[in-house]
Amino acid sequence: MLVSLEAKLINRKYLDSVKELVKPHTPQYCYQCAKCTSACTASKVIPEYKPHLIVALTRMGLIKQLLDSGIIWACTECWKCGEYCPQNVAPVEVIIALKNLAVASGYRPPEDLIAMARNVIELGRISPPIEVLSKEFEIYSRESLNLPPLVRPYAHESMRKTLKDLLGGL
Amino acid sequence: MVKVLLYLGCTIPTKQYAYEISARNVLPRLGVELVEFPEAGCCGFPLKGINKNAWIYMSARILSLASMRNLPILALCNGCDTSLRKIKTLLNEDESLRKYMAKLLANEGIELHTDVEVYHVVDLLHDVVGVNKIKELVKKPLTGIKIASYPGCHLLRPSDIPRPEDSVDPRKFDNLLSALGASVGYYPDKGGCCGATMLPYSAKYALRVVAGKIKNIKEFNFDAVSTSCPYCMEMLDAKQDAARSEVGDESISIPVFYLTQLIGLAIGLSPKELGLSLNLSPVEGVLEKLGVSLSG
Amino acid sequence: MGERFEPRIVVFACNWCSYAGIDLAGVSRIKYPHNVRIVKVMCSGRVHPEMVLKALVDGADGVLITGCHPGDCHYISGNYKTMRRYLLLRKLLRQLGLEERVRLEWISASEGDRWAKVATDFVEHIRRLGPLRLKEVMSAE
Amino acid sequence: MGEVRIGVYICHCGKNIGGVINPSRVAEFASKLPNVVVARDYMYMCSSPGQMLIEEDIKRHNLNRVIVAACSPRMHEPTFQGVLKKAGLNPWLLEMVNIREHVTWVHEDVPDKAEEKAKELVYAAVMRAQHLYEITIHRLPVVKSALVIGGGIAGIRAALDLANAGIKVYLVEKKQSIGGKMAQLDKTFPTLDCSKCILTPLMVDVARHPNITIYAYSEVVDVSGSAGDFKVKVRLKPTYVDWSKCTGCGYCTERCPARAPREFDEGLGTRKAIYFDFPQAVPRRPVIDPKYCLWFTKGICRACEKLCPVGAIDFNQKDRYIELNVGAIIVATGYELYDMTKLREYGYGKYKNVITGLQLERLSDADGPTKGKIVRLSDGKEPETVAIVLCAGSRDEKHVRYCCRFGCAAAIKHVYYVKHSVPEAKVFVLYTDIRAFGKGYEEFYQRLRGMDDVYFIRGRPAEIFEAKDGSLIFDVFDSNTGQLLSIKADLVVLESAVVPPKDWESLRRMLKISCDPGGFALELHPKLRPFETTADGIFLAGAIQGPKDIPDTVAHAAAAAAAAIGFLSKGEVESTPYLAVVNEDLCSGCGLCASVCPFDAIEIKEEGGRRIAKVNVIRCKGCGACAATCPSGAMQQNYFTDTQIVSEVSALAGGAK
Repeated sequence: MLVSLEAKLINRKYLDSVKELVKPHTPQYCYQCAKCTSACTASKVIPEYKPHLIVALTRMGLIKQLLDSGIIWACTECWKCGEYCPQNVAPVEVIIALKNLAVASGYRPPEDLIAMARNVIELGRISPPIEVLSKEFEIYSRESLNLPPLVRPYAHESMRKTLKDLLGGL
Repeated sequence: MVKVLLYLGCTIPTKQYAYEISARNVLPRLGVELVEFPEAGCCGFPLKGINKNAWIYMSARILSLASMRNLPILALCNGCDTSLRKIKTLLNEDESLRKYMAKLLANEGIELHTDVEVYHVVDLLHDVVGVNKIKELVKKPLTGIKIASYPGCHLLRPSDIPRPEDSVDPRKFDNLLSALGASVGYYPDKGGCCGATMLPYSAKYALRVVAGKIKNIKEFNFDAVSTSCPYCMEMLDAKQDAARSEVGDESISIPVFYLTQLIGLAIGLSPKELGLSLNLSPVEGVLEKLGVSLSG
Repeated sequence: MGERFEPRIVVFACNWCSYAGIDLAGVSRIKYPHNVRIVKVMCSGRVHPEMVLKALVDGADGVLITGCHPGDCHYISGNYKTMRRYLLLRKLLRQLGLEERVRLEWISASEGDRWAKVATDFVEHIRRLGPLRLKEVMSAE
Repeated sequence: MGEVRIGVYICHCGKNIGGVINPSRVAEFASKLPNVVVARDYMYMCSSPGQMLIEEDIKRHNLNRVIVAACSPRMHEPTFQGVLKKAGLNPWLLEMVNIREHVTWVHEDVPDKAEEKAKELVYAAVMRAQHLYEITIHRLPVVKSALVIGGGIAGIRAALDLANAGIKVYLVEKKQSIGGKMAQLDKTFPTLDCSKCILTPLMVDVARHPNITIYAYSEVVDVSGSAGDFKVKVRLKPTYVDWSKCTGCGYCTERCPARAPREFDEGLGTRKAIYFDFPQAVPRRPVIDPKYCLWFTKGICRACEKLCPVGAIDFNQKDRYIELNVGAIIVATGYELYDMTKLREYGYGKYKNVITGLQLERLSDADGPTKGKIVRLSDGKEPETVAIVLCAGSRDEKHVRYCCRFGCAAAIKHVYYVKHSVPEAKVFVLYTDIRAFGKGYEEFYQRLRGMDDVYFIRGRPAEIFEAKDGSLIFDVFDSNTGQLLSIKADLVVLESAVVPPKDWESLRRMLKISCDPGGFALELHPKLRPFETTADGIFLAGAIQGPKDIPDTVAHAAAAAAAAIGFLSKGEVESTPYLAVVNEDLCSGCGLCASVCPFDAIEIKEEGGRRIAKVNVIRCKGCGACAATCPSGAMQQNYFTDTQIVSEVSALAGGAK
């Protein structure tokens, strides 16, 4: 498919907000050696996931098609790309910025992540304490294991408010 | 004796109980006094994809709460450790970010402070408690068991902030295992990733990551794996069966222990004191070699 | 709101390192505030304390002396002399309450980016201090 | 000089200046300043019509000061000084104003402020120009000899060129033999001639040349004096062999029982404790390595002493020092490989079968540790698969920022080595860009990529791991095919980044020349004067100015030699225009000036019953430290008098009226 580099595709606003979010890393310095993809955990199991391509699309301003695909959520945040990038571009930082941008522009992150975020807002943790099964199918809980009960975080009410503001209308 | 705030994070106190149990029973015996830190919630690590500032805010909160207690933080989870150290660095380097966070926290009566020491179990035991001290306490050495240390990504990277382990050549974890009498060794990609963060995107692919890891370790003839991260444990241990079926390879089977569990076994604690019945991987063989049984 | 205060800053730059470094900022198109005015000398060791005082008296809000990094002086030890002279000058400036107005910085021929940072920082620093107006004070007396 | 008559010229420099500020308005402003007779602007002042314009103005308006506001004086000051000279004016009546590098190139976002700044700079120049005066240049004779530091191909070529031009040359080499890195290479790209076959005849020429004296196993420890008259102290390290007696028969090196790692083989092979660097060594005189010699380590043996037919062994030798007097110095100290253990993700130093390109040269060389067989270092087996990694540490913000300039061509050559030694081997070349820029390089690249089982993969491995059998496994994303490839290789060759030699920094400080951000010697101009330095009489040859391949090194060295020959054959050197000058009426003879002079250029002399400072125009380099120290203002510096500087400072501090 031919991609036309029209003004609406090269969306400077997107690019500028990514640049702002990833400072002091500079995605424009990328020279496509793809060392990031050679290192990438996700690339080894998801062939279409390529950090160097994400950086290339980002610096071209072709961010919309990237966000539409949802591929950015496959990143395991293992930070290998950031560690080895010869130009200090740190693709992982670019990808985190893109995720933020996606959410801010109305894209929906994976449902499990939304659930975690809601729990953090409401309970202060990504999940309530759950009951677990041992190998012998015995059920254990914090109580039965004699672990102290969990309490809400300090100043939970105000934290809840701040977090809701930051995380938007999830 | 070193006194620290026991910072549990999210996964450990809601799901990975074995880590909490073993840490609570083992660490005091090594001279680490654990002080409860119940008012600390999530470090924000899972939120950074949605909003980076939410992540920074949550960690800034923990750092500030800890500095009110005037004690160092002990993070059990790799994710928490990375968050706290990374955000500490960010806030110390970026004046405007610091001002912004200070304002958010001031709304809820918290004064922003970042001058607090952060430890993870691995560097606390290796650098503060010391390998020799641990060696002295060993009653049942893990002789003859070859254990693969699995430090996990966020013990090592990003290396531009202070990390518990060396990013390319992690040694501390192995030094601790050696102190227990176990044999250790090289295997490719020791600093590799368990794939846990990929779970919300795709469980299928995340399971393939962990299957690959276990295959790798088995090729180098290890008897067991040890980790110090609840996410890695969740992937390597709890999801081991699922990973095996996902790739259809029966050889994917290996016992997985928390570092704290292995230390506990070596200093003579019972499986119950270490929550060992909660490990879902086949740990029985190793326990048998050590002459302990799950029920005992 | 009045207009933003635009400080007037005189910079002494040695020919071999600092002047070349400042040129490099130009060649690399690295932007920095326009407030700096460069006076070229062959070596920072040529800068007499009286020249610094003269700049302040005649209307400069700040003075920056720049030279080669220690050990790199084209004339072997000129920058060490500058450093010693600068320390003495600071003592005098302290008594006059002017020590914040004068700085000594090392800029090598390859540090165009560092020069831009030094210039930006110093202009901001002087801007925070506000105008000096020594000239007005002196002429009023 | 009577009435001051100033001409002011504002250059547009095309759009470089004219695109940001309005030069006509600046000229208009200048025309109203004190003693300005004429003020003009022009598109390119440095062009010949531009120069002519000034020259004609000088004559027509009887100008005796000229101000040119244009680019940096570091660029065109000599050009415009030439114009003054041509028009019969002393060149030091010129004043340049830098409105390009210091104004329009850095303030283009605020054009109004830029123009205001340009005007103020011109104003300050006019105020300063009132106090300019004619400066006399003194001329001094030069010593017609040269020192070449470093005996690699650059030093060899420079030394031969100088010597052939009739100049006495001293060649100082820190190792036992001259030859440098080129001697370690098996073959050279793109022609694949045997490296030593083309190098050793030149080494022999150097040894035989009546105008060249080699000081091998020696190092420069002090440099004083100045262009045309340097005094250089050289340390001759103890070789424990009296080279004047030694005939180079080599019997000692054959019979010595002690072995040491062979530096020439990059640590792979071994040599004796008494050794030549390599068989064709020049000079053919061995040295004893006291770190491994049994006499020095255990107090036994002395076999060499007993066996030497001419009694040349001398265990009591100490450091010896000689002093050389030369007119010019050529720096040809070459490069070193970046320490590959720092690129930790590739495991060099940890995995036996990860080697550097230079180590592969040694494996491929018939004189190397494997007699020319390429093998795995872990078990000596022939490799079935070899991976060559380019840009190992180069173009990397965490390691070396710049390109090594020969890794690509070397890698292509290394493909040839492997295929030549093990024809059935598979070779993977992992590149980011193939920069085959030199003459014949692209053709060479084409030839090699046409070979069977040679795979050029556009990608860079991130982490290399060791498999159980000692081979290496890694993943690399190939952007040509869009595939992530998993590769298992028996041998990994790293084409390492290139850095200046470790001991270069101290020599650089002795020579008082600047360095670039990579630490290499800074040339006078990157394009126009790449083999000269800011220090007169000191020239650069080869990779010490920046990484170079052999053809470029040789061209650079020959150019440096030509520049040095030009400098030496002029027969005289000019004093600096920025001389210290004494107003003898004011001088009290206190001697403070002499105490701060770094060049011993000032003496306090008795004259007419009082003490007066006297400046030696040969030694004075024009730093002005004395002028800044003089308590009475008697000591001044040409072109930078107190009055000149203060009038400029005062004008800049007060702003244009």
